[in-house]
Amino acid sequence: MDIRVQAEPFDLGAETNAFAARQSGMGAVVTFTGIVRDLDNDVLDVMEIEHYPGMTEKALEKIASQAHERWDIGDILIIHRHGSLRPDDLIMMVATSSRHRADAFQAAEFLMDFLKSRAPFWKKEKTNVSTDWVAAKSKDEDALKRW
Amino acid sequence: MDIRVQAEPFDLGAETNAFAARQSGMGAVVTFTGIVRDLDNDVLDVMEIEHYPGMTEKALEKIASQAHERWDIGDILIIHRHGSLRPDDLIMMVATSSRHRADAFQAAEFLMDFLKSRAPFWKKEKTNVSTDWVAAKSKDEDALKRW
Amino acid sequence: MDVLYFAWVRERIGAPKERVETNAATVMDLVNELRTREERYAAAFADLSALRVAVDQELSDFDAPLKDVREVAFFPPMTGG
Amino acid sequence: MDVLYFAWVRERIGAPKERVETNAATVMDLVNELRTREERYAAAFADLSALRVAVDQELSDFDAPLKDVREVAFFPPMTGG
Repeated sequence: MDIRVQAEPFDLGAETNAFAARQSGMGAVVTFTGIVRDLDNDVLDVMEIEHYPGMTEKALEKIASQAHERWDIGDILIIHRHGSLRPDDLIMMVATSSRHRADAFQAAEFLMDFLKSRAPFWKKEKTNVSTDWVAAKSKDEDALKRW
Repeated sequence: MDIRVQAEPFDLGAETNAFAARQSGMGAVVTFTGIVRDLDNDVLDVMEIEHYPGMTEKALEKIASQAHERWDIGDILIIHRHGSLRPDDLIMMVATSSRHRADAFQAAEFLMDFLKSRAPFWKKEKTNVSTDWVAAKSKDEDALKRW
Repeated sequence: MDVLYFAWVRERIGAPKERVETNAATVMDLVNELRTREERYAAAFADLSALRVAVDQELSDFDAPLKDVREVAFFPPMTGG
Repeated sequence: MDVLYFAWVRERIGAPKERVETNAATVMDLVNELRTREERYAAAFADLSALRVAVDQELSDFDAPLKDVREVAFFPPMTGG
Protein backbone atom coordinates (compact mmCIF):
# COMPACT_ATOMS: atom_id res chain seq x y z
CA MET A 1 0.00 0.00 0.00
CA ASP A 2 1.48 3.32 -1.08
CA ILE A 3 -0.39 6.50 -0.10
CA ARG A 4 0.93 9.97 -0.80
CA VAL A 5 -0.63 13.38 -0.11
CA GLN A 6 1.52 16.05 -1.65
CA ALA A 7 1.63 19.56 -3.09
CA GLU A 8 4.05 18.55 -5.86
CA PRO A 9 2.87 17.32 -9.27
CA PHE A 10 3.30 13.61 -10.02
CA ASP A 11 4.14 11.81 -13.26
CA LEU A 12 1.12 9.62 -14.03
CA GLY A 13 2.99 7.54 -16.62
CA ALA A 14 6.06 6.96 -14.48
CA GLU A 15 3.90 6.05 -11.47
CA THR A 16 1.77 3.69 -13.56
CA ASN A 17 4.82 1.97 -15.05
CA ALA A 18 6.48 1.63 -11.64
CA PHE A 19 3.27 0.29 -10.09
CA ALA A 20 2.77 -2.28 -12.86
CA ALA A 21 6.43 -3.33 -12.73
CA ARG A 22 6.41 -4.05 -9.01
CA GLN A 23 3.38 -6.36 -9.15
CA SER A 24 4.06 -10.08 -8.96
CA GLY A 25 1.53 -12.61 -10.22
CA MET A 26 -1.05 -9.90 -10.95
CA GLY A 27 -2.69 -10.08 -14.37
CA ALA A 28 -4.63 -6.83 -14.13
CA VAL A 29 -3.79 -3.21 -13.34
CA VAL A 30 -6.44 -0.47 -13.25
CA THR A 31 -5.68 3.22 -12.84
CA PHE A 32 -7.94 6.21 -12.34
CA THR A 33 -6.73 9.77 -12.79
CA GLY A 34 -8.62 12.94 -11.89
CA ILE A 35 -7.82 16.01 -13.98
CA VAL A 36 -8.74 19.66 -13.35
CA ARG A 37 -11.21 20.44 -16.09
CA ASP A 38 -12.55 23.71 -17.36
CA LEU A 39 -16.01 24.72 -16.21
CA ASP A 40 -19.07 24.58 -18.42
CA ASN A 41 -19.55 28.33 -18.54
CA ASP A 42 -16.91 30.37 -16.71
CA VAL A 43 -13.16 30.23 -17.20
CA LEU A 44 -11.38 28.41 -14.41
CA ASP A 45 -8.24 30.16 -13.25
CA VAL A 46 -7.14 28.15 -10.21
CA MET A 47 -8.44 25.19 -8.24
CA GLU A 48 -7.31 25.31 -4.61
CA ILE A 49 -7.34 21.99 -2.77
CA GLU A 50 -7.35 22.16 1.01
CA HIS A 51 -6.95 19.08 3.17
CA TYR A 52 -6.62 18.03 6.81
CA PRO A 53 -3.00 16.96 7.39
CA GLY A 54 -2.87 13.87 9.56
CA MET A 55 -6.49 12.88 9.09
CA THR A 56 -6.14 12.72 5.31
CA GLU A 57 -3.52 9.99 5.39
CA LYS A 58 -5.46 8.03 8.02
CA ALA A 59 -8.69 8.26 6.04
CA LEU A 60 -7.00 7.10 2.84
CA GLU A 61 -5.31 4.21 4.64
CA LYS A 62 -8.64 3.13 6.09
CA ILE A 63 -10.33 3.21 2.69
CA ALA A 64 -7.45 1.25 1.13
CA SER A 65 -7.56 -1.33 3.95
CA GLN A 66 -11.27 -1.81 3.39
CA ALA A 67 -10.64 -2.38 -0.32
CA HIS A 68 -8.01 -4.98 0.54
CA GLU A 69 -10.49 -6.79 2.78
CA ARG A 70 -13.28 -6.80 0.23
CA TRP A 71 -11.46 -7.78 -2.95
CA ASP A 72 -8.66 -10.11 -3.94
CA ILE A 73 -6.21 -7.39 -4.86
CA GLY A 74 -2.44 -7.28 -4.87
CA ASP A 75 -1.60 -3.67 -4.24
CA ILE A 76 -2.99 -0.14 -4.02
CA LEU A 77 -1.43 3.21 -4.87
CA ILE A 78 -3.11 6.52 -4.03
CA ILE A 79 -1.57 9.92 -4.81
CA HIS A 80 -3.58 13.08 -4.09
CA ARG A 81 -2.35 16.62 -4.53
CA HIS A 82 -3.27 19.68 -2.48
CA GLY A 83 -2.55 23.37 -3.07
CA SER A 84 -3.03 25.40 -6.25
CA LEU A 85 -3.84 23.55 -9.46
CA ARG A 86 -4.68 24.79 -12.92
CA PRO A 87 -6.83 23.38 -15.74
CA ASP A 88 -5.35 20.15 -17.15
CA ASP A 89 -3.28 19.55 -14.01
CA LEU A 90 -3.62 16.06 -12.56
CA ILE A 91 -5.37 16.17 -9.17
CA MET A 92 -4.91 12.58 -8.08
CA MET A 93 -4.55 8.97 -9.15
CA VAL A 94 -5.33 5.55 -7.79
CA ALA A 95 -3.92 2.26 -9.08
CA THR A 96 -5.00 -1.26 -8.16
CA SER A 97 -3.75 -4.69 -9.20
CA SER A 98 -5.36 -8.10 -9.07
CA ARG A 99 -5.13 -11.56 -10.56
CA HIS A 100 -8.47 -11.21 -12.34
CA ARG A 101 -9.71 -7.95 -13.79
CA ALA A 102 -13.01 -7.66 -11.93
CA ASP A 103 -11.31 -7.18 -8.56
CA ALA A 104 -9.01 -4.39 -9.74
CA PHE A 105 -11.92 -2.56 -11.39
CA GLN A 106 -14.22 -2.90 -8.39
CA ALA A 107 -11.55 -1.89 -5.91
CA ALA A 108 -10.59 1.19 -7.96
CA GLU A 109 -14.22 2.33 -8.17
CA PHE A 110 -14.69 1.71 -4.45
CA LEU A 111 -11.55 3.72 -3.64
CA MET A 112 -12.73 6.60 -5.80
CA ASP A 113 -16.25 6.64 -4.36
CA PHE A 114 -14.99 6.73 -0.77
CA LEU A 115 -12.06 9.04 -1.44
CA LYS A 116 -14.49 11.50 -3.02
CA SER A 117 -16.82 11.81 0.00
CA ARG A 118 -14.91 10.43 2.98
CA ALA A 119 -11.35 11.75 2.67
CA PRO A 120 -10.91 15.32 4.00
CA PHE A 121 -10.25 17.29 0.83
CA TRP A 122 -12.10 20.44 -0.23
CA LYS A 123 -11.93 22.15 -3.59
CA LYS A 124 -12.30 25.86 -4.24
CA GLU A 125 -12.65 27.18 -7.76
CA LYS A 126 -11.45 30.63 -8.72
CA THR A 127 -12.90 31.67 -12.07
CA ASN A 128 -13.00 34.86 -14.11
CA VAL A 129 -16.19 35.84 -12.29
CA SER A 130 -16.17 34.32 -8.79
CA THR A 131 -14.48 32.21 -6.15
CA ASP A 132 -16.52 29.38 -4.68
CA TRP A 133 -16.09 26.22 -2.69
CA VAL A 134 -17.17 23.23 -4.75
CA ALA A 135 -20.38 21.78 -3.33
CA ALA A 136 -20.56 18.06 -2.63
CA LYS A 137 -22.87 16.30 -5.08
CA SER A 138 -25.71 14.14 -3.80
CA LYS A 139 -24.86 11.58 -6.47
CA ASP A 140 -21.40 11.18 -4.93
CA GLU A 141 -23.02 10.43 -1.59
CA ASP A 142 -25.46 8.08 -3.32
CA ALA A 143 -22.54 6.27 -4.98
CA LEU A 144 -21.47 4.96 -1.57
CA LYS A 145 -24.70 3.05 -1.11
CA ARG A 146 -23.82 0.38 -3.64
CA TRP A 147 -20.87 -0.91 -1.64
CA MET B 1 -10.46 6.57 -31.15
CA ASP B 2 -7.01 5.00 -31.37
CA ILE B 3 -6.80 1.22 -31.92
CA ARG B 4 -3.54 -0.62 -32.41
CA VAL B 5 -2.86 -4.32 -32.85
CA GLN B 6 0.86 -4.92 -32.83
CA ALA B 7 3.65 -7.40 -32.14
CA GLU B 8 5.87 -4.73 -30.59
CA PRO B 9 5.84 -3.93 -26.87
CA PHE B 10 4.25 -0.63 -25.83
CA ASP B 11 5.14 1.80 -23.05
CA LEU B 12 2.14 1.85 -20.71
CA GLY B 13 3.31 4.99 -18.91
CA ALA B 14 4.09 6.95 -22.06
CA GLU B 15 0.77 5.92 -23.64
CA THR B 16 -1.15 6.82 -20.48
CA ASN B 17 0.52 10.23 -20.24
CA ALA B 18 -0.06 10.94 -23.94
CA PHE B 19 -3.69 9.86 -23.69
CA ALA B 20 -4.34 12.00 -20.61
CA ALA B 21 -2.56 14.99 -22.17
CA ARG B 22 -4.64 14.97 -25.34
CA GLN B 23 -7.99 15.01 -23.53
CA SER B 24 -9.83 18.31 -23.42
CA GLY B 25 -12.48 19.01 -20.80
CA MET B 26 -12.29 15.45 -19.45
CA GLY B 27 -12.00 15.15 -15.67
CA ALA B 28 -11.49 11.39 -15.54
CA VAL B 29 -9.11 8.91 -17.19
CA VAL B 30 -9.30 5.16 -16.53
CA THR B 31 -6.78 2.64 -17.80
CA PHE B 32 -6.74 -1.13 -17.70
CA THR B 33 -3.60 -3.15 -18.39
CA GLY B 34 -3.37 -6.91 -18.86
CA ILE B 35 -0.10 -8.52 -17.83
CA VAL B 36 1.20 -12.05 -18.54
CA ARG B 37 1.20 -13.71 -15.15
CA ASP B 38 2.79 -16.88 -13.96
CA LEU B 39 0.56 -19.92 -13.61
CA ASP B 40 -0.62 -21.29 -10.29
CA ASN B 41 1.34 -24.51 -10.57
CA ASP B 42 3.54 -24.85 -13.63
CA VAL B 43 6.19 -22.42 -14.83
CA LEU B 44 5.09 -20.34 -17.80
CA ASP B 45 7.75 -20.05 -20.47
CA VAL B 46 5.97 -18.28 -23.34
CA MET B 47 2.47 -17.02 -24.05
CA GLU B 48 1.72 -17.00 -27.77
CA ILE B 49 -1.08 -14.70 -28.87
CA GLU B 50 -2.64 -15.43 -32.23
CA HIS B 51 -5.14 -13.10 -33.86
CA TYR B 52 -7.15 -12.65 -37.03
CA PRO B 53 -5.59 -9.75 -38.97
CA GLY B 54 -8.28 -7.59 -40.51
CA MET B 55 -11.11 -8.87 -38.35
CA THR B 56 -9.33 -7.95 -35.12
CA GLU B 57 -9.23 -4.25 -35.92
CA LYS B 58 -12.85 -4.28 -37.12
CA ALA B 59 -14.03 -6.07 -33.98
CA LEU B 60 -12.18 -3.65 -31.70
CA GLU B 61 -13.55 -0.64 -33.59
CA LYS B 62 -17.07 -2.00 -33.26
CA ILE B 63 -16.68 -2.53 -29.51
CA ALA B 64 -15.22 0.96 -29.10
CA SER B 65 -18.06 2.48 -31.14
CA GLN B 66 -20.61 0.75 -28.95
CA ALA B 67 -18.92 2.14 -25.85
CA HIS B 68 -19.06 5.63 -27.36
CA GLU B 69 -22.79 5.23 -27.98
CA ARG B 70 -23.57 3.97 -24.50
CA TRP B 71 -21.53 6.33 -22.32
CA ASP B 72 -20.60 9.99 -22.31
CA ILE B 73 -16.93 9.44 -22.99
CA GLY B 74 -14.32 11.60 -24.66
CA ASP B 75 -11.87 9.16 -26.15
CA ILE B 76 -10.81 5.52 -26.27
CA LEU B 77 -7.38 3.94 -26.73
CA ILE B 78 -6.91 0.20 -27.24
CA ILE B 79 -3.51 -1.44 -27.74
CA HIS B 80 -3.28 -5.24 -27.98
CA ARG B 81 -0.16 -7.25 -28.68
CA HIS B 82 0.16 -10.51 -30.58
CA GLY B 83 3.08 -12.91 -30.92
CA SER B 84 5.36 -14.30 -28.21
CA LEU B 85 5.12 -12.81 -24.73
CA ARG B 86 6.81 -13.76 -21.49
CA PRO B 87 5.74 -13.47 -17.83
CA ASP B 88 5.41 -9.82 -16.73
CA ASP B 89 5.09 -8.60 -20.33
CA LEU B 90 2.17 -6.29 -20.93
CA ILE B 91 -0.44 -7.94 -23.18
CA MET B 92 -2.75 -5.02 -23.80
CA MET B 93 -4.19 -1.79 -22.46
CA VAL B 94 -7.35 0.24 -22.79
CA ALA B 95 -7.79 3.86 -21.75
CA THR B 96 -11.02 5.85 -21.55
CA SER B 97 -11.76 9.45 -20.64
CA SER B 98 -14.94 11.16 -19.52
CA ARG B 99 -16.21 14.26 -17.77
CA HIS B 100 -17.46 12.27 -14.78
CA ARG B 101 -15.73 9.19 -13.45
CA ALA B 102 -18.59 6.70 -13.70
CA ASP B 103 -18.62 6.81 -17.52
CA ALA B 104 -14.89 6.18 -17.91
CA PHE B 105 -15.04 3.26 -15.46
CA GLN B 106 -18.11 1.69 -17.04
CA ALA B 107 -16.79 2.09 -20.58
CA ALA B 108 -13.41 0.56 -19.66
CA GLU B 109 -15.09 -2.46 -18.06
CA PHE B 110 -17.40 -2.84 -21.05
CA LEU B 111 -14.44 -2.68 -23.46
CA MET B 112 -12.57 -5.32 -21.47
CA ASP B 113 -15.55 -7.67 -21.22
CA PHE B 114 -16.21 -7.55 -24.96
CA LEU B 115 -12.58 -7.52 -26.00
CA LYS B 116 -12.07 -10.65 -23.91
CA SER B 117 -14.76 -12.73 -25.61
CA ARG B 118 -15.59 -10.97 -28.88
CA ALA B 119 -12.27 -9.87 -30.37
CA PRO B 120 -10.43 -12.63 -32.28
CA PHE B 121 -7.43 -13.29 -30.06
CA TRP B 122 -6.33 -16.69 -28.81
CA LYS B 123 -3.73 -17.44 -26.16
CA LYS B 124 -1.49 -20.47 -25.99
CA GLU B 125 0.61 -21.18 -22.92
CA LYS B 126 3.90 -23.04 -23.14
CA THR B 127 5.01 -24.21 -19.71
CA ASN B 128 7.73 -26.46 -18.34
CA VAL B 129 5.36 -29.41 -18.71
CA SER B 130 2.95 -28.75 -21.58
CA THR B 131 1.67 -26.50 -24.33
CA ASP B 132 -2.03 -25.70 -24.30
CA TRP B 133 -4.50 -23.27 -25.73
CA VAL B 134 -6.11 -21.20 -23.00
CA ALA B 135 -9.76 -22.21 -22.62
CA ALA B 136 -12.40 -19.51 -22.61
CA LYS B 137 -13.95 -19.08 -19.16
CA SER B 138 -17.70 -19.29 -18.73
CA LYS B 139 -17.51 -16.34 -16.33
CA ASP B 140 -16.08 -14.22 -19.16
CA GLU B 141 -19.08 -15.10 -21.30
CA ASP B 142 -21.37 -14.45 -18.33
CA ALA B 143 -19.76 -11.03 -17.86
CA LEU B 144 -21.30 -9.89 -21.16
CA LYS B 145 -24.82 -10.37 -19.85
CA ARG B 146 -24.72 -7.37 -17.58
CA TRP B 147 -24.34 -4.89 -20.44
CA MET C 1 -8.87 20.89 23.21
CA ASP C 2 -7.82 21.94 19.71
CA VAL C 3 -10.68 22.93 17.43
CA LEU C 4 -9.93 23.00 13.71
CA TYR C 5 -11.90 24.51 10.85
CA PHE C 6 -11.59 23.79 7.15
CA ALA C 7 -12.83 25.25 3.86
CA TRP C 8 -15.67 27.79 4.22
CA VAL C 9 -16.04 27.02 7.93
CA ARG C 10 -12.45 28.18 8.38
CA GLU C 11 -13.21 31.30 6.37
CA ARG C 12 -16.32 32.16 8.41
CA ILE C 13 -14.60 31.55 11.73
CA GLY C 14 -11.54 33.44 10.47
CA ALA C 15 -8.98 30.96 11.79
CA PRO C 16 -7.81 27.44 10.91
CA LYS C 17 -7.36 26.36 14.53
CA GLU C 18 -7.84 27.49 18.08
CA ARG C 19 -7.42 26.24 21.61
CA VAL C 20 -10.76 25.92 23.41
CA GLU C 21 -11.12 25.32 27.15
CA THR C 22 -14.45 23.61 27.60
CA ASN C 23 -16.40 21.17 29.72
CA ALA C 24 -18.70 20.27 26.83
CA ALA C 25 -19.72 16.63 27.10
CA THR C 26 -20.49 16.15 23.40
CA VAL C 27 -19.69 17.74 20.06
CA MET C 28 -23.19 19.23 20.09
CA ASP C 29 -22.55 20.82 23.49
CA LEU C 30 -19.34 22.32 22.10
CA VAL C 31 -21.17 23.66 19.07
CA ASN C 32 -23.80 25.30 21.29
CA GLU C 33 -21.10 26.79 23.50
CA LEU C 34 -19.27 28.25 20.47
CA ARG C 35 -22.54 29.57 19.00
CA THR C 36 -23.08 31.82 22.02
CA ARG C 37 -19.57 33.27 21.84
CA GLU C 38 -19.64 35.48 18.78
CA GLU C 39 -21.72 36.08 15.68
CA ARG C 40 -19.11 34.43 13.41
CA TYR C 41 -19.53 31.12 15.27
CA ALA C 42 -23.31 31.37 15.13
CA ALA C 43 -23.00 31.98 11.37
CA ALA C 44 -20.61 29.09 10.81
CA PHE C 45 -22.76 26.68 12.81
CA ALA C 46 -26.14 27.95 11.57
CA ASP C 47 -26.94 24.85 9.52
CA LEU C 48 -25.46 21.68 10.97
CA SER C 49 -26.76 19.57 8.08
CA ALA C 50 -24.15 21.38 5.94
CA LEU C 51 -21.35 20.44 8.35
CA ARG C 52 -19.32 17.36 9.10
CA VAL C 53 -17.26 16.72 12.22
CA ALA C 54 -14.12 14.71 12.94
CA VAL C 55 -13.14 13.73 16.47
CA ASP C 56 -9.45 12.96 16.90
CA GLN C 57 -9.17 12.75 13.11
CA GLU C 58 -11.98 10.22 12.66
CA LEU C 59 -15.26 11.15 10.98
CA SER C 60 -17.83 11.28 13.75
CA ASP C 61 -21.29 12.50 14.78
CA PHE C 62 -22.54 15.57 16.61
CA ASP C 63 -23.61 13.45 19.56
CA ALA C 64 -20.10 11.99 19.99
CA PRO C 65 -18.67 12.35 23.52
CA LEU C 66 -15.65 14.61 24.04
CA LYS C 67 -14.11 12.89 27.06
CA ASP C 68 -10.32 12.59 26.57
CA VAL C 69 -10.59 14.04 23.08
CA ARG C 70 -7.67 16.19 21.95
CA GLU C 71 -8.86 17.47 18.59
CA VAL C 72 -12.24 18.29 17.03
CA ALA C 73 -12.59 19.52 13.44
CA PHE C 74 -15.54 21.09 11.63
CA PHE C 75 -15.84 21.27 7.87
CA PRO C 76 -18.28 21.01 4.96
CA PRO C 77 -18.92 17.73 3.09
CA MET C 78 -15.72 16.61 1.41
CA THR C 79 -15.01 17.01 -2.28
CA GLY C 80 -11.84 15.08 -3.05
CA GLY C 81 -10.90 13.01 -6.07
CA MET D 1 -14.15 -18.81 -51.01
CA ASP D 2 -11.28 -18.47 -48.55
CA VAL D 3 -11.62 -20.59 -45.42
CA LEU D 4 -9.44 -19.62 -42.47
CA TYR D 5 -8.61 -21.53 -39.30
CA PHE D 6 -7.23 -20.21 -36.04
CA ALA D 7 -5.74 -21.59 -32.82
CA TRP D 8 -6.31 -25.34 -32.28
CA VAL D 9 -8.65 -25.52 -35.28
CA ARG D 10 -5.73 -24.39 -37.46
CA GLU D 11 -3.49 -26.98 -35.81
CA ARG D 12 -5.98 -29.83 -36.37
CA ILE D 13 -6.62 -28.84 -39.97
CA GLY D 14 -2.89 -28.32 -40.50
CA ALA D 15 -3.22 -25.04 -42.42
CA PRO D 16 -4.14 -21.44 -41.61
CA LYS D 17 -6.06 -20.86 -44.83
CA GLU D 18 -7.25 -22.61 -47.93
CA ARG D 19 -9.27 -21.92 -51.05
CA VAL D 20 -12.50 -23.94 -51.11
CA GLU D 21 -14.75 -24.25 -54.17
CA THR D 22 -18.21 -24.94 -52.85
CA ASN D 23 -21.90 -24.51 -53.50
CA ALA D 24 -22.73 -24.71 -49.80
CA ALA D 25 -25.70 -22.50 -49.02
CA THR D 26 -24.89 -21.99 -45.35
CA VAL D 27 -21.94 -22.27 -42.98
CA MET D 28 -23.45 -25.53 -41.70
CA ASP D 29 -23.54 -26.93 -45.23
CA LEU D 30 -19.88 -25.99 -45.66
CA VAL D 31 -18.98 -27.66 -42.36
CA ASN D 32 -20.76 -30.86 -43.42
CA GLU D 33 -19.00 -30.79 -46.79
CA LEU D 34 -15.59 -30.39 -45.14
CA ARG D 35 -16.34 -33.12 -42.59
CA THR D 36 -16.70 -35.69 -45.37
CA ARG D 37 -13.40 -34.75 -46.97
CA GLU D 38 -10.80 -36.04 -44.57
CA GLU D 39 -10.47 -37.26 -41.01
CA ARG D 40 -8.71 -34.06 -39.88
CA TYR D 41 -11.77 -32.01 -40.86
CA ALA D 42 -14.10 -34.43 -39.12
CA ALA D 43 -11.90 -34.12 -36.03
CA ALA D 44 -11.75 -30.32 -36.13
CA PHE D 45 -15.50 -30.00 -36.59
CA ALA D 46 -16.48 -32.82 -34.21
CA ASP D 47 -18.00 -30.52 -31.56
CA LEU D 48 -19.50 -27.35 -33.01
CA SER D 49 -20.36 -26.02 -29.56
CA ALA D 50 -16.59 -25.55 -29.10
CA LEU D 51 -16.33 -23.53 -32.32
CA ARG D 52 -17.11 -20.01 -33.41
CA VAL D 53 -17.46 -18.78 -36.97
CA ALA D 54 -16.85 -15.46 -38.68
CA VAL D 55 -18.33 -14.66 -42.09
CA ASP D 56 -16.48 -11.92 -43.95
CA GLN D 57 -14.75 -11.00 -40.71
CA GLU D 58 -17.96 -10.61 -38.69
CA LEU D 59 -18.89 -13.01 -35.91
CA SER D 60 -21.75 -15.08 -37.24
CA ASP D 61 -23.82 -18.25 -36.82
CA PHE D 62 -23.64 -21.68 -38.34
CA ASP D 63 -26.92 -21.09 -40.17
CA ALA D 64 -25.61 -17.94 -41.87
CA PRO D 65 -25.98 -17.93 -45.68
CA LEU D 66 -22.80 -17.99 -47.80
CA LYS D 67 -24.13 -16.19 -50.89
CA ASP D 68 -21.53 -13.63 -52.09
CA VAL D 69 -19.31 -14.41 -49.10
CA ARG D 70 -15.57 -14.19 -49.71
CA GLU D 71 -14.15 -15.39 -46.40
CA VAL D 72 -15.25 -17.80 -43.67
CA ALA D 73 -13.18 -18.41 -40.53
CA PHE D 74 -13.45 -21.11 -37.87
CA PHE D 75 -11.90 -20.85 -34.42
CA PRO D 76 -12.42 -21.65 -30.75
CA PRO D 77 -14.00 -19.15 -28.30
CA MET D 78 -11.79 -16.10 -28.07
CA THR D 79 -9.44 -15.42 -25.18
CA GLY D 80 -8.13 -11.88 -25.60
CA GLY D 81 -7.41 -9.22 -23.06
